[in-house]
Amino acid sequence: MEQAWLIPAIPAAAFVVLLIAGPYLPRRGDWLSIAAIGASFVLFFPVLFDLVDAINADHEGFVGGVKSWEWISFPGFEIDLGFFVDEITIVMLVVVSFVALMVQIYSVSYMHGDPRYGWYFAVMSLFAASMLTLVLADNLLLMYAAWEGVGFCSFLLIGFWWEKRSAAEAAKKAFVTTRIGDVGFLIGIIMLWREAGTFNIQEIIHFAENGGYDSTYLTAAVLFLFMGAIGKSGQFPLHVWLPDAMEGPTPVSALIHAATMVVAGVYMVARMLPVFVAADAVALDVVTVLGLVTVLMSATMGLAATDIKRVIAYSTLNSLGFMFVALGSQSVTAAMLYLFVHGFFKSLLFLGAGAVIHATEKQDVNELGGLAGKMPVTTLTFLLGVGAMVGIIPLSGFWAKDEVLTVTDSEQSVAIFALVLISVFITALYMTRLFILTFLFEPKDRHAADHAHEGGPLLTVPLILLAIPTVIGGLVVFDSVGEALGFPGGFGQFVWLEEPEKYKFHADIAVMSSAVAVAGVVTGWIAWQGKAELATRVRNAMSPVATLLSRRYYIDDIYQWGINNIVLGVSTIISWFDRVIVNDTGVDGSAGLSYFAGYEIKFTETGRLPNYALGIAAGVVIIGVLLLVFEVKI
Amino acid sequence: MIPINNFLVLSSVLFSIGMYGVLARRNAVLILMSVELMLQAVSINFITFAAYLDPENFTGIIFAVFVIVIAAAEVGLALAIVLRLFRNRQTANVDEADLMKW
Amino acid sequence: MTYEEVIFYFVAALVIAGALGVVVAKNIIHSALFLILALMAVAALFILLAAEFLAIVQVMVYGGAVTILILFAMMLTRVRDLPAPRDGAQKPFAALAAIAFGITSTIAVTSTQFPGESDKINVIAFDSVSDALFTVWALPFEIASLVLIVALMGAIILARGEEGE
Amino acid sequence: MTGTNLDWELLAPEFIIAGWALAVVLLDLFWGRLGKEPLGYVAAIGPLAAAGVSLIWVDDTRNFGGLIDINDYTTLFRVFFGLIGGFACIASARYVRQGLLHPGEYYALILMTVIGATGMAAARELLTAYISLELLSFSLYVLTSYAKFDLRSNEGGLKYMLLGAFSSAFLLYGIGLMYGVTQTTHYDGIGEVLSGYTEDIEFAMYLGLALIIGGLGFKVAAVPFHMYTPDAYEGAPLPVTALISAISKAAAFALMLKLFVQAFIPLIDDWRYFVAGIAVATMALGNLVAIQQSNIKRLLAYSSIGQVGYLLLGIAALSPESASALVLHMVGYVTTNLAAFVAIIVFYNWSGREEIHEFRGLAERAPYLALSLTIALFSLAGMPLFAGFATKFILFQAAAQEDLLWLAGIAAFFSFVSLYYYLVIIREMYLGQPDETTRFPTPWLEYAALTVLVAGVFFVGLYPKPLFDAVEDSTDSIFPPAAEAQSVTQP
Amino acid sequence: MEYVLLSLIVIPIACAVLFVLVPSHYPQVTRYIALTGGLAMFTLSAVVFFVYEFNGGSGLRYDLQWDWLEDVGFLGDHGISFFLAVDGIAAPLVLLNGIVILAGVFVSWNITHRPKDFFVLLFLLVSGVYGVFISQDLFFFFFWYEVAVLPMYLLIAVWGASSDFGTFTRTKEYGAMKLTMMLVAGSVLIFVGIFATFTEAGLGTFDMTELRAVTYSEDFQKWCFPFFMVGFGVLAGMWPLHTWSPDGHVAAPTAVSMLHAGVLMKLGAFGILRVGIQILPDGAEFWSPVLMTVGVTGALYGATSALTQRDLKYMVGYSSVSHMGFVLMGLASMNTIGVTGSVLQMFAHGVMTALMFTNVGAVYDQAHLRDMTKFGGIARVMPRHAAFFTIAGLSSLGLPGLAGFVAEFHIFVGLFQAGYWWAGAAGILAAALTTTYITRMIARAYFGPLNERWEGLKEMRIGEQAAAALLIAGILFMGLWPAPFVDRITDTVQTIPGIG
Repeated sequence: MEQAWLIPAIPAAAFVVLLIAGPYLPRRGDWLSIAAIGASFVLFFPVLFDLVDAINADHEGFVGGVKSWEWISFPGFEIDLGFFVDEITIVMLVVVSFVALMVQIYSVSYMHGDPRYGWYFAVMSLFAASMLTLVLADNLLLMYAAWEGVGFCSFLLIGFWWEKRSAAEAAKKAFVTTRIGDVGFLIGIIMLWREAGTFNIQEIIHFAENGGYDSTYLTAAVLFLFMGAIGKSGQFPLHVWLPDAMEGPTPVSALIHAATMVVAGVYMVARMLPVFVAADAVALDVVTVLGLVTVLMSATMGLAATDIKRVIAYSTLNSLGFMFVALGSQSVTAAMLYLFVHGFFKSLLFLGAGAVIHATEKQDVNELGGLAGKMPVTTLTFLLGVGAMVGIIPLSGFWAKDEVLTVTDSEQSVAIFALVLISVFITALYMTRLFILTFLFEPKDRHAADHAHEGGPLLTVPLILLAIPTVIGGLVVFDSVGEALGFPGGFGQFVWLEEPEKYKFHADIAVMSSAVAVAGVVTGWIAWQGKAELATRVRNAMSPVATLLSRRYYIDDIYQWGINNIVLGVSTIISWFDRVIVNDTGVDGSAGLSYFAGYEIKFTETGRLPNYALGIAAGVVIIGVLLLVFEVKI
Repeated sequence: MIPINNFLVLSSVLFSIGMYGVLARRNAVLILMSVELMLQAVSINFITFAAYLDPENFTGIIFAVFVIVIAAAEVGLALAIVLRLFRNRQTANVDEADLMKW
Repeated sequence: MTYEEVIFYFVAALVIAGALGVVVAKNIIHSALFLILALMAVAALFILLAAEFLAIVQVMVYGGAVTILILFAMMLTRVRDLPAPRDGAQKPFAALAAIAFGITSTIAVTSTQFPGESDKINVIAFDSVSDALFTVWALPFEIASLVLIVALMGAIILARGEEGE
Repeated sequence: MTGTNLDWELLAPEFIIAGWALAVVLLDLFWGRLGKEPLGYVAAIGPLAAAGVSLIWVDDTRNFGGLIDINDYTTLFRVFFGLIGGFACIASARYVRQGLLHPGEYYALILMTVIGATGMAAARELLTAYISLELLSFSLYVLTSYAKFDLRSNEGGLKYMLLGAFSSAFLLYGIGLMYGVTQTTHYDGIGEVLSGYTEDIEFAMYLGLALIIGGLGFKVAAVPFHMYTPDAYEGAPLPVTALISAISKAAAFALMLKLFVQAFIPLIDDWRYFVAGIAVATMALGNLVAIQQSNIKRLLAYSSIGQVGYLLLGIAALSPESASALVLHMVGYVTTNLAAFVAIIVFYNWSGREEIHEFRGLAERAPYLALSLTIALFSLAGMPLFAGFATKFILFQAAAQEDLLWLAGIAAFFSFVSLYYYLVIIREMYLGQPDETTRFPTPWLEYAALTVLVAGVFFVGLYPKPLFDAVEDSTDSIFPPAAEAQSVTQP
Repeated sequence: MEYVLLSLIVIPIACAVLFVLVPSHYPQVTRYIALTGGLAMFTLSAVVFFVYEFNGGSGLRYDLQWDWLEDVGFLGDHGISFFLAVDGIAAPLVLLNGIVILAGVFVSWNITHRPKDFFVLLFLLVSGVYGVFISQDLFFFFFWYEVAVLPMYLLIAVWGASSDFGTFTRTKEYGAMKLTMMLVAGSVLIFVGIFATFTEAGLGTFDMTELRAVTYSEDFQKWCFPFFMVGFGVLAGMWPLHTWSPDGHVAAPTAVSMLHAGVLMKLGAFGILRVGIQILPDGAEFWSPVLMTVGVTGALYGATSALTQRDLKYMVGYSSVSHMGFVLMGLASMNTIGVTGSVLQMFAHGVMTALMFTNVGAVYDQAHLRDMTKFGGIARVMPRHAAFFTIAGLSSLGLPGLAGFVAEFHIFVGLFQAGYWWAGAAGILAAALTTTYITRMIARAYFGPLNERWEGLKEMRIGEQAAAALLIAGILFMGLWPAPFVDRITDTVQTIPGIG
């Protein structure tokens, strides 16, 4: 258990080896990267068992440091690098290590033949190391460090094919946008530190729960903290980078932009939720509202998107919003449950999409279709993923969505609940659309469809392995399942905020949501079946709305306009100011003034002797007169 | 008895006249003559002070001797330079010697 | 007013007249002649001050050497052939400076009570002057001789015509 | 003045120089075969020997006839002026061969300036000081106009001479008034009277003071008495320009310092701010106008005016500390300036050019020359490693000690301004493309002199302790014992 | 051990003398001397840094004091002494200088235009920098300070490059002249401050340890501190006196830019700390809001300006202004964490900006162009170069694990602790702006399709790679294991009165 630090350390070591020796290793070292993440995944189990043992031994809950090193220390300031494992960590840990393993295995085939194949695995290792550090960090600073680390890996991987201009731009956009959120995150961290005197998460929580912070101050601090989550987890208004991030290789999208990195924000808020609770209510309201806005916005945008990966990206945003709504409702259980299952089914969807792209080299749904027959495994697993996303019982997504709806119903107003329900409908609608357009009916591009075929086992096995938790993952809500696995109970018994949440099946909500979801699926089927005549008609009838959606509510355009005209405008003005006013006027001007003064004064030197003599005489007379006037004491 | 101030005032007037001459005239020789007037004023001053106030050491007298000597030498040397100027540019007018300025 | 004073004012008038003549005369030869007048008058003043030795020096050095030198120089520079040099625009400033200095210095000397001031002009013996000059002041005397040598050397070098002139 | 000691042997160095001057003239006259150039090197022996001989009186305190002090102050300046004279002769040699007539007299006049300058520094009495000053000035008038057929030399000499006479008249009038109120021309006598002055003598005293400041201001080239300087510098033959900038300025300051310390220090509160004002005007004008110059001699003339402003700082802040700082800076400055001039002379001898833009590419044609000149210019600008930094720092600090921090600040500012025009020259040398690429020949003797001077610049800049000790001994010797005792108690 | 410090100053000067003596037709000999000297300095710097002993107390180690001028003029015992010592603040900066000069020698390997003169001036500059860091005497502090500034003019004007930006031009002469003049103008103020301090203390000594022990009147501190603040601030690139810096960098040759931005600008901030804050703590306290304001302004202003710069050197130059703004902010926080961060930032910025200039120089040497919009995709032909530049950029934008983060984080924490909320927030925002221009530069110049024009570009020379590797080692060292730095710095900072 104390060796939990090995979990991130192994991939980190792999990264260093790959970076230095990668080009000289057989197969450019992909096996090393996979072996490293595999080792991490394996190491997850002893950690889990230790934790479970600890919980079983003491039902008061488990709180404990695993290992920590002093990094910086002087009186008044200490930073330790420490690792910490609790139930929330475990949930995240399993998602990260498992999905990472799957994705890396998948990548061996997917990335085969890429000129930067070795580099890809090196960065993947670095990402794994950073992400695992983020998960295990016992203090906010280390978390922040890892947070930036994953952001940087994301930058590198989005821009993996940097020869494409769009990839380069997307990488930049992603990095910069998340950094904006990180501004707030860092401010929040320092604000929390300032009063508590520590970066340790548990100590801060303890401090906050004991009322150590002034509540307004704390509210401000947690809202800043939340900014980090907004950036990282793509919440409105910083969601713009995630769809563009699909420029990266698809396995990357699956790992980073679906299962792991983007949920870091959720994870962080979940970790810090006691602090959020201790702050004014407005803090959690902000979380809820922004989550909800994101949910609705992304769901509607998903309706209009045509790129297969972008649609899934919108669905990711959608899911993330869902998690924040759960967190806003003070339910760690619901949020983490959703996070848990989402990691599996979303990466499944991405990998499925990747398989499609791999097979057809197309990713616009308008050019796909009719692949069901050619790629049965992909189609089937993809369908499972879609089902989970839509929330079809008994797939994992259903249970998680049900938890979220339940807490929303109990904690939030009816309006919010209704809006969430509407989003469920829209989700069902566009997921159905996606599936239909991609796999069913006539291929739009026959040539591509003809050449499509199922990938090798390295592609399909991960799909299948991911499909398993997608199907059954949700069952962890049941106490009996949990107990069977050796846990004290179901998910709610395992991960909770104030007291264990025993899973109760709310039939009314389940029925309601299932009905809405099915309605969505059916509507979608009707609209997009065959030649999608209904959908086309609706689109034509509501073309302004369609345009609005396909232009992503113009938010990107507004930002772009703002950057071009305001930020760069200010920058241009300042550069101009710097050169013309500060430098040419202020600096050169004062130099010029001296120069000019010298130029004027030099004409006193007329070259004529009598003038010189006059100078001497005047000087003497003036000194004499002044001396007499000032010094003679009469 | 002549009050000491008579001599001193005369000297200062003479000095001022000489000064005017230096400042107002353009001919090098005239300027030189004006300087001589100033030096005469200086001599008067020295001798006056020596005669009225310092009969034991009479430094002023000695000083006046040297002033006269130096003044004479000055005239000689300055005229040589003026002559040189005239040879080189056919003028003794100091205004026109403004090759170097600024 | 004692007779000495009368003589003083007379001589002083000559000095001033001569000096003014030097600085205002249009013709440079006239200026030179006025200079002689002024110098001789000053020599007379020296006699009034009981400094006969200096009066003699004055007459010999100035009346003899200096004025002759000046006249020679004027002839050599053929001042007659040249247009009369105009007095430039600086004249008012020159007058201003001179008057300012005159007033200042006059006020200064008249407002001053020189220590040990007496109306008596002390006669300083010829021989004591020469004694002092060759004993106490021997060093300045030596240096003055160097000054004269330098002036002489300089005058010769600068004034003498060179080959090709 | 009974019992006056006239120990003529005390004046041995001056006799040596005077005799040597005569010998040089005669040598030139009777042994023309020696040639113009070697004559310069021969002439240099005189002042150098005199400098050596004067070391006999180190730590001695005697005087000659009450007129001349033979103490450390005198010894310092004897050595200093002797060295300047020697270097001037060496630096002149080639130049004289190329462009001047009458070499014997030329060197004799240089030697005369050394005597005059020494007299100014050594005098403890105004008459001697005045006569020495005239000896120096007369020699320089002649030397300035020495290039007989050069209109500029002629013009410079004329201006220098006539204005010099004019300002001498002011100086003399001032001395006369001072004599009137004190009945003595001895510095210490004047100081004694002034320290207990009454209202009776105030008017004449202050007017005399103003006139003396004016007269000496001309000799040191302080604004507004400076105007002849650029013309005289530009007109004079190059080695003479070097000599004027070095010896005339140093001697005038030596005189001024001693006079002010011994005679006028009781009135320090009265004249301090006038001198400070003149100092400000001087450094402002000198440095600002120097930026505008295109002729290197004229530029150095203005830069030397600027330097005078700094030196006046030491007078304005008169105290035992600032006096030694003043002399230290003066020595450093003169050494540096001589180095700069020697470099320029070498350049001129070879190329016959003296415009700044004509220094283009010197670094490629004569690297050592360019390097030396660069070092000298940086030192003039007050950059470290070189003399200028250390001595300026000490001088300005000395002024700041006397509540003249603002003045020190202004001085530092203008010293910064001066960097600009020095850099302009350096830029020409290192950045410009030379018109021709031929290398300069190496004039060994001049380079040796230059090396000695540059070494001096480094020495003063890096280890000023010996020099500063010597300077302090010398300035201590001019301060009245009371002031000296006071200075000991001060930290 | 004290002779190590002495040799830090002596070695570069000795090398400079050797360069002068080597005939100019043996450039290779010159280079190897430079390399030997660089290695020696690097080694000794590392020794100084690592063998630093902790003892709190006076904060000085390895002191060596030789009287230079004493008991003359206004000077008393130890009036001016050649007093060398390191303390915790100086130790990292000495290391920095060692790293940068060695890297500078590597980078300058291929200088063909008068290499001898170049190395003479470069080493002279280095000796000045060392002198400033280890002098404990105010006179020599200032002495070496000026020595460090002095060679800049020629280094830039002779070996630099003029640029035409279409709407305006910046010649190397202009850049060099402006740089020199502005820096010397700053030293005028320092000059005045030193005079005033010395006079006020009335001890007759320039020994800073003694000057620090004096309690100066509050009024004096208040009027005197700005002289040091602004005077040193010029060299620290303090807004609005920073314009010499970008223009100077644009004109300067690579190694000079490296030393200049990497080390020389630190002298300014170091001076504010060493002279300003340590001697006049009350004055610093009084003026800290002003210092804070200009620091924040500089940080934001520099970052914003860098956003639209197309010239790589301008971008790096403005980023230096921005980062030096952080340094000033840290100093102005007047608490241990902030000041520690400030010193850390000096080191971090030093290695990072030197690395950036190494890279810019490498590409400029081949392409003779620095306009990033004209490049594109050159990561393909110069992958290592791209990687190095990216690392520098990441450090600059404060990516954890690299030096920049450690430093900036300390500064921000210090600011928040001191109650400068707005400044802390603005600083973090400036770091975000840094991200923007760094990624923009990377996306523009290195990513995207390869412009055919640049297909002929080759990877950086081996010397440049060595330099980059060395600098990256510095970045990683501090980024991953900052404790040695922090321990040394706080060892001294905590003893400074007035710093809470």
